[in-house]
Amino acid sequence: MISLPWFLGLSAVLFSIGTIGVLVRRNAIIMFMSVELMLNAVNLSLVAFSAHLGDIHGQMLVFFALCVAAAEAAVGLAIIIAIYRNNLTVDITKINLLRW
Amino acid sequence: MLDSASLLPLIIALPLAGFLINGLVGLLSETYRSRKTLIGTIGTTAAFIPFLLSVWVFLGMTPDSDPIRYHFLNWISAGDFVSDIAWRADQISILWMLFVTGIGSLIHLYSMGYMKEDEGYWKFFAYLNLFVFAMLNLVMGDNLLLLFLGWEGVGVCSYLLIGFWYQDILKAEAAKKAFVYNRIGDFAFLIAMFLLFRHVGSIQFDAILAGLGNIPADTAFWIGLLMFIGATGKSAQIPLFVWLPDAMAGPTPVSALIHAATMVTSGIYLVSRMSGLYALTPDAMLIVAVIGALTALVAATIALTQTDIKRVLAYSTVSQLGYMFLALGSGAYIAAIFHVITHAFFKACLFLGSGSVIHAMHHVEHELDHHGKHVRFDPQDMRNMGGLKAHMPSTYWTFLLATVAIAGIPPLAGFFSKDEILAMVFNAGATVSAIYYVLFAMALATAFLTAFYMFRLTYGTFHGAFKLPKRHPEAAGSEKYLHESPWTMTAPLWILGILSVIGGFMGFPDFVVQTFGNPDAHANWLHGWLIPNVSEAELVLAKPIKWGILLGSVLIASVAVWLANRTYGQDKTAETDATLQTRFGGAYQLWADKYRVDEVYEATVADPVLKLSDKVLAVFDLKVVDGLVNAVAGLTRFTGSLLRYVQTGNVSGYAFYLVAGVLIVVGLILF
Amino acid sequence: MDLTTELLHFLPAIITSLAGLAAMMFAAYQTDMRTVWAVSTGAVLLAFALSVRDLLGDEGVLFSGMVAYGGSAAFGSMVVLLGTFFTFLIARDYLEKIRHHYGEVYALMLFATTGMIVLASSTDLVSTFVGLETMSICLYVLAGLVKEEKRSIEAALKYFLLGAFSTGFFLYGIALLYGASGSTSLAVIGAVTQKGILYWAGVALLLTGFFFKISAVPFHMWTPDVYQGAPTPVTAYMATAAKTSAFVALILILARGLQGSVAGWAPVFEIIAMATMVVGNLIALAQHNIKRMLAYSSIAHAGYALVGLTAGTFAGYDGVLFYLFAYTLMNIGAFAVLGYYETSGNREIVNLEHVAGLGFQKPLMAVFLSVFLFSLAGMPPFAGFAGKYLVFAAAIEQGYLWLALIGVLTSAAAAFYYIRVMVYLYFREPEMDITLGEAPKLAMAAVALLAFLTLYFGVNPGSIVNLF
Amino acid sequence: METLLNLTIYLPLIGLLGILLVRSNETLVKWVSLVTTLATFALSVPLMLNFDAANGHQVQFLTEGGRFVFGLDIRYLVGLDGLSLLLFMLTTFMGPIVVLSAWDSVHKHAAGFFAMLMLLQTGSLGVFAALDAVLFYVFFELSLIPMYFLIGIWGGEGRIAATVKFFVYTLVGSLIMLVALIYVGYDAGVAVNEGVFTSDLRIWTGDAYAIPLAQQTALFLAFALAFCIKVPLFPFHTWLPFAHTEAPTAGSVVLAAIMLKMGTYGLIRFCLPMFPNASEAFAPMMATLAVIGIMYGALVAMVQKDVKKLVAYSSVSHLGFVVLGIFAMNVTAVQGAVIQNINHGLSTGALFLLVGMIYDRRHTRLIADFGGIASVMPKFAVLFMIATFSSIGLPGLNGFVGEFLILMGSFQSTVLSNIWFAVLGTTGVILAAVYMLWMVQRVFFGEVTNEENQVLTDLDTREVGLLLPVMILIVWIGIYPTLFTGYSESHIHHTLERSKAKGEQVAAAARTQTNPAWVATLYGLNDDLASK
Repeated sequence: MISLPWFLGLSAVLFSIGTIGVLVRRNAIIMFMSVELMLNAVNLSLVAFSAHLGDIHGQMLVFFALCVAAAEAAVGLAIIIAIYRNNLTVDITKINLLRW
Repeated sequence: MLDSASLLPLIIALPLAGFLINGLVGLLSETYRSRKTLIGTIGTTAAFIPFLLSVWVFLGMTPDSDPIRYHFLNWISAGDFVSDIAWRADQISILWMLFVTGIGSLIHLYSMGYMKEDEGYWKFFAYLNLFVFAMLNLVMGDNLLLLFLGWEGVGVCSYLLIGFWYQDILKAEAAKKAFVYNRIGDFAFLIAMFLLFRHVGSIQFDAILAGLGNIPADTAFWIGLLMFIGATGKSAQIPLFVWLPDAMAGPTPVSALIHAATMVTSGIYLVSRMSGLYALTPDAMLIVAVIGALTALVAATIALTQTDIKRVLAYSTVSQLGYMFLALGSGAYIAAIFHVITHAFFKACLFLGSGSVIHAMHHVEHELDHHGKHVRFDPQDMRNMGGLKAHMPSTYWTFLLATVAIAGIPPLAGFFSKDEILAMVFNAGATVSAIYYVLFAMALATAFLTAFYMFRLTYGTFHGAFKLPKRHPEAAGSEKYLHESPWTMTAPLWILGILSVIGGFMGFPDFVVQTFGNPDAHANWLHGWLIPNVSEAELVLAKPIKWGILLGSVLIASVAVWLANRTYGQDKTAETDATLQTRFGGAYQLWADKYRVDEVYEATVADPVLKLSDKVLAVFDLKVVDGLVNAVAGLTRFTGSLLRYVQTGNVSGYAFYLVAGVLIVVGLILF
Repeated sequence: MDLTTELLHFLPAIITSLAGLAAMMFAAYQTDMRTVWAVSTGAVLLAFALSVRDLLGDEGVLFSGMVAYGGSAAFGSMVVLLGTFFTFLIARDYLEKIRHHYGEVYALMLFATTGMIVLASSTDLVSTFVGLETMSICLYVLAGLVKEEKRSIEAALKYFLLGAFSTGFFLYGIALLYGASGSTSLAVIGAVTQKGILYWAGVALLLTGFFFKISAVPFHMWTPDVYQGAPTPVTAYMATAAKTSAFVALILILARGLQGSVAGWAPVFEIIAMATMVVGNLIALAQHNIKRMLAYSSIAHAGYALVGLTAGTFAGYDGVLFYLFAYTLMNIGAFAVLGYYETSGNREIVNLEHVAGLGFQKPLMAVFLSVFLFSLAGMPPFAGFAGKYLVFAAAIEQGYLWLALIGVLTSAAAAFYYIRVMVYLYFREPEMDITLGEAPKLAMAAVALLAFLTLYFGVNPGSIVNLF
Repeated sequence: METLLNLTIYLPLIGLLGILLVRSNETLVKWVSLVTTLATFALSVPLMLNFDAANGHQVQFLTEGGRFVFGLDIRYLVGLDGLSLLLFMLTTFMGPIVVLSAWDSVHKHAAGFFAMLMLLQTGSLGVFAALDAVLFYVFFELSLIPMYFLIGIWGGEGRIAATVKFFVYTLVGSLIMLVALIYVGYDAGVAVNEGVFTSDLRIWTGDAYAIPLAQQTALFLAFALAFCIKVPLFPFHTWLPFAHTEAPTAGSVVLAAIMLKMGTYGLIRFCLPMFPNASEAFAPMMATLAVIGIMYGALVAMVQKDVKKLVAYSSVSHLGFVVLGIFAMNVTAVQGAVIQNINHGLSTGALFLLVGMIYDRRHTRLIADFGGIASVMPKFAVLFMIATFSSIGLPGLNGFVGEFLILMGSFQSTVLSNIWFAVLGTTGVILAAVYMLWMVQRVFFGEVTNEENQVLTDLDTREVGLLLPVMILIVWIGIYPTLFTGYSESHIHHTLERSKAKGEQVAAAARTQTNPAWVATLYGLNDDLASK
């Protein structure tokens, strides 16, 4: 039986990886993937908590989170495609008409 | 029997009415302005009726009758400060009322002739009435504040009248100068008033006299000094005397009325009003006396060198006023007031005479123009004159009488007043402090100079030959254009001339009578009239000394006249001036340059202040005070324009800040 | 409480969502978008009326404590719906002008509105999360509405990436709180007694999620770009309705879930509020693009609202609620006039220089704009002043004098850039010959109404404040 | 009467609506605004006549509205007392004059111009009538908006910088005051209003409520700052010359005659009764600034080349007198300050009107461009001279009464306890004569050098007509000020007495507990103890 801290630790690590991914990568799609990773990391800890507490709400929230992630994926990819159509690149450092 | 009290408002109101009628109607209606006789008549009556009323009031008074009071309205009252508009006629003020209105109306009459040709005629009479109104408030005011109202009022009138021909910027300049110098005096006057109120709790004259006890000695000194400084402004004493000679820019009747007879004596009025206060502080009195004596001497020396006929008279006025202050400083209030009156007579006469001369010279100028000879000369410069006595006898004789009077030749008016002053100064030397002996000497010197330069003036103007043709060849034969002035001008001359002959007898020295007749007779009417109302110094001199002083002053005057006759008679004015110049050299130059006082003030006060304001303060205001404000605003905007560049437009940058924010928040909450 | 009454209480959200579906259907089959517009607007109006009724009624919770009704929740929904309504009024003509008048726009806005209502009335972190995301996802799309326009789509991308990113933290916060309290219900969370590291970390992350949505410094970076890039009506919508709902949700969470630990979070709010007011206003000073300037100003306004929250008292919350209400009125108004200028000029009008001298060309619009700007600057007698007054008062009552002082000083600086717009409108001579077309009746009416309300609630704020 | 008062305040707004209705027709616009302002004045006269001067310290014609916001005691409270009545009347009195002054000179967007004047009128009237601090603040700020546009749209060359500076500068001050105001509101609420925030001035200045020393200091400074910027007191005056110079005539007149008075009014209304100890402790500082202002303003005025700027700086000097009077804190001086408020409004207002008239003719205000005007425009010259003499404080005209009372009072003041304030202040009397008469001399006297001035036409009936009432008042107040001071006398008396009592009570309370060192030194608690 693996105790709660291990799950939390893992999810924290995954979350951090996701965060760093967002910070260091320049490709919009990769950044988005990292965000997904963060969300799933959170899901992990949610499930862990839920199991630990023997309470169903956590897992319920996970399902919502998954749906939201899916929806975001749909919208996000669409936006990224539109960006590519306009700029022929998805490198976000090149996309800075709006600034200052 | 008319109740005198109810006359006071009338005396005040009439000149004001005259001012309003002539001023407003004249301002609004062209046609009215051309009705000069009407305007003149209104103006003159507005001054003359008050004179009659004053006489009436005067007749109703006795030396120890209570002041007649009329309370018009409660003027200012705030907290514990209260001041009414209320007029009083007492033994002191009635004298001023009489000669202000009397001489005033004479000069109004004179002006009807003198200003005939001027298009500002209506304005002139309006101003004159306004002046009479203000002057009456000055002398009739029942409290210091109303006195101050008149005080400033006459200042404004003098401003308006000096600058009467304002198209000439120099005249306007002179007007401003007069006002500003007066304001400097008023500054001191105000402070004195504040101090007085602080200790007495009122500015009503009787209350002040009653409360004099509460004033500590040193404060009394300061009040006395400050009031005197105020007086030096109005009465053109050192150090504020420089405005009066320039004030001659005004029309001559103005010089006669305001700058010789009445306004300039208000300083003496103020001090004698406050005689009770000055009695508390001998130091202040000494200062008054010293300043007076100095002014008298200094002005006399300057007068000696002037060639402008009116300037000579102006400096002589300053010098005579100095005499009066010397008297005040010696506790001789009565003598001072006596001299004020006699001086009003003969100096007014002299000024009007000079006006008549200038009038004639102007006429010559016009006639020459008329005959196609355009000669430009200064009609006031006595070097262009001479020999006028033949052409304008009335002017000459009256002028001569006044000159003799001012020279102090018995039995004319000037002699008595001057002699009384000398006696009192000597008396002060004996009783108060030896310094007064020095002042006495200065006074004698002044007496000598006065007689001397006055006869210089008379000779230069009326005797010898008409010098204009000599100086301007194309003006040859112009003397035929000289003529006597109209009766409106000569009549006042004669009246004043006669007054300067007989005026002295109102103060005929007691001791003279006592020597020859009844040993305790009282011939000095004025003395009897005023003695209950001023804190006059005791005259302790022995009869012989009095006689000595009397004869001495007569001697000095006669010597001066004889000397003047020898040097200036027979047309030797220019030569004598030249010889004097060589004789006294630097000193003479200094006199001619009026001791360069104006220049000194210019350099030490006016210029520095202007420079300070212009180069320092005005810049400081824009650069520093406002600069700071702008700096704050600028800094804010600058910070903003820097901060905006944090917004690079790069998403990962944003994400970075976001994470940083998260860490900060978490950190703040956890630790 | 039986289901039907619960549903009745929840009617505003239901109506908007159904209307959203309907709009989508119409958009698919209908060619005339104006009918779509009419239907959606009608629906919003109806929902608005219901939320007002709800506001006047009693308070309570629905669906076993998932969402609240009445009170501040109802007020939140009311303001949101008001914002949506006015957005619709100005959107139609704007979108027609730029030829992007799709029915989907209304559908998306209605869905977003639904999300906002849920968010603004949620008393359970689950519903908070769902509402927030429903709102956000729709807004991502709306921001990129004009997909040919580089700026618009760039705005969408930035908004999306950062939004999703912050969602991660937000969700993590929820998870930790859940772990710490054993429940997602605010009631339970509020009752937590032993507050360990999990709890506080959860609170912190949860707040960051909100700070992002209300664009508080330093989570504000997306705001200027997105506001500038998005089509003006959408910007207005985001700046008002979205922000309001987020604030109301935050208030619900603070009041119901975290009131016990004020001492813990108040300092954070204090600092964030300070930073937000200063940064927002200072950068706005340096802007020449009016829309971007308003974006920064909206950041600053979030700062002022945060001052009210910092107080951590109900007076403060009420103050914030009124502030949001006032802010919605004047900000939509300002954006509406801006949108009119953008679309009706014979050449593009985006910078201050462009509006030079326009004040006298279309006087009425300019006057209204001035009203909104003065109100934004917090000048009496407009609603903006009353709002500022209430939040500052709450802060001062709690002794946050320095915060209030910085608040007023920054708003003095703010006054500078607001009145600068009027300097150009009225005081400068026109630099380039710009002629404005007639104002669309509808937008005109909307603006006039907004101006009136701005004035009315400035003179008589009590009429609304006394409701909650 | 209450209704009449409210009507007076809001009538201009009705007029504003009227103007908007007829905005296309300029003449109609003018007439509407003229009628409105005249009616406003007419309505206000009965107020003055029915005002019970003997009880001037009590609020009269009081309207007491309900709370604006639930839970905060902010009410609609308007009424008049001895202090506000005079300024209220001055405002209504200047209304028609201002409108007439713009009759022929404003054609660009006339409707807007007069609408702004109307708004300004209501704002100013509200400021003086408000008896609730928040309400006061609202009107205080409201009056900024129209002035901002008046200067900005109808002003001169540098109008934009001038108006922005005016707006932001005064706003900074009043916003800081707002914080202090809210603080006092809660403090008073806790102290005397069952913990409910209150901004009722009667409570604030009442005997029941007193502010401890430490708070008084900060609050006094906050309030004083706002008002000193408005007055403006040196060194916060720099916005004034620009605003005055750039503003259109009507603007400068209202600015000088009414808006600046809001500052001095506020000082008397708030600072003296609410912060007695602080006012007393800071009186020397304020008086110093005031005296600096008097001399500094005069000296800078002396070297101005623009007539309007000169008059503007003279305002700095004159208002220095007012502030000096206020902080002398005795009846004489404060009465002087009150009446000087009116006087400055009249004389400086008149001067700005006159400058405006010559500007309309010559389109320049530079002294150098004139000279010898007196011979071309006699009526103009006469009126200008009267205004000048009034402004340099000639006895018999209004200016003297105020200045004299202020100086006399501050000389006797126990609070300032140093005659030098008054003495130095009195130098202003000299300087005023110098700069005004020098300007007059250069503008009016001498030959007409510039032939452009030869053709100037003298004032027409309208111009003389609008100046005449001012001139009449100038003389009237000069000769019979008692009529006017009578209204404020009892109010000033009570204010000073009560604040003195309150101050002693606060100080006594402070002595019983330990205070921070700076408080003890600032309010001289220790030396008092030593003397006891």
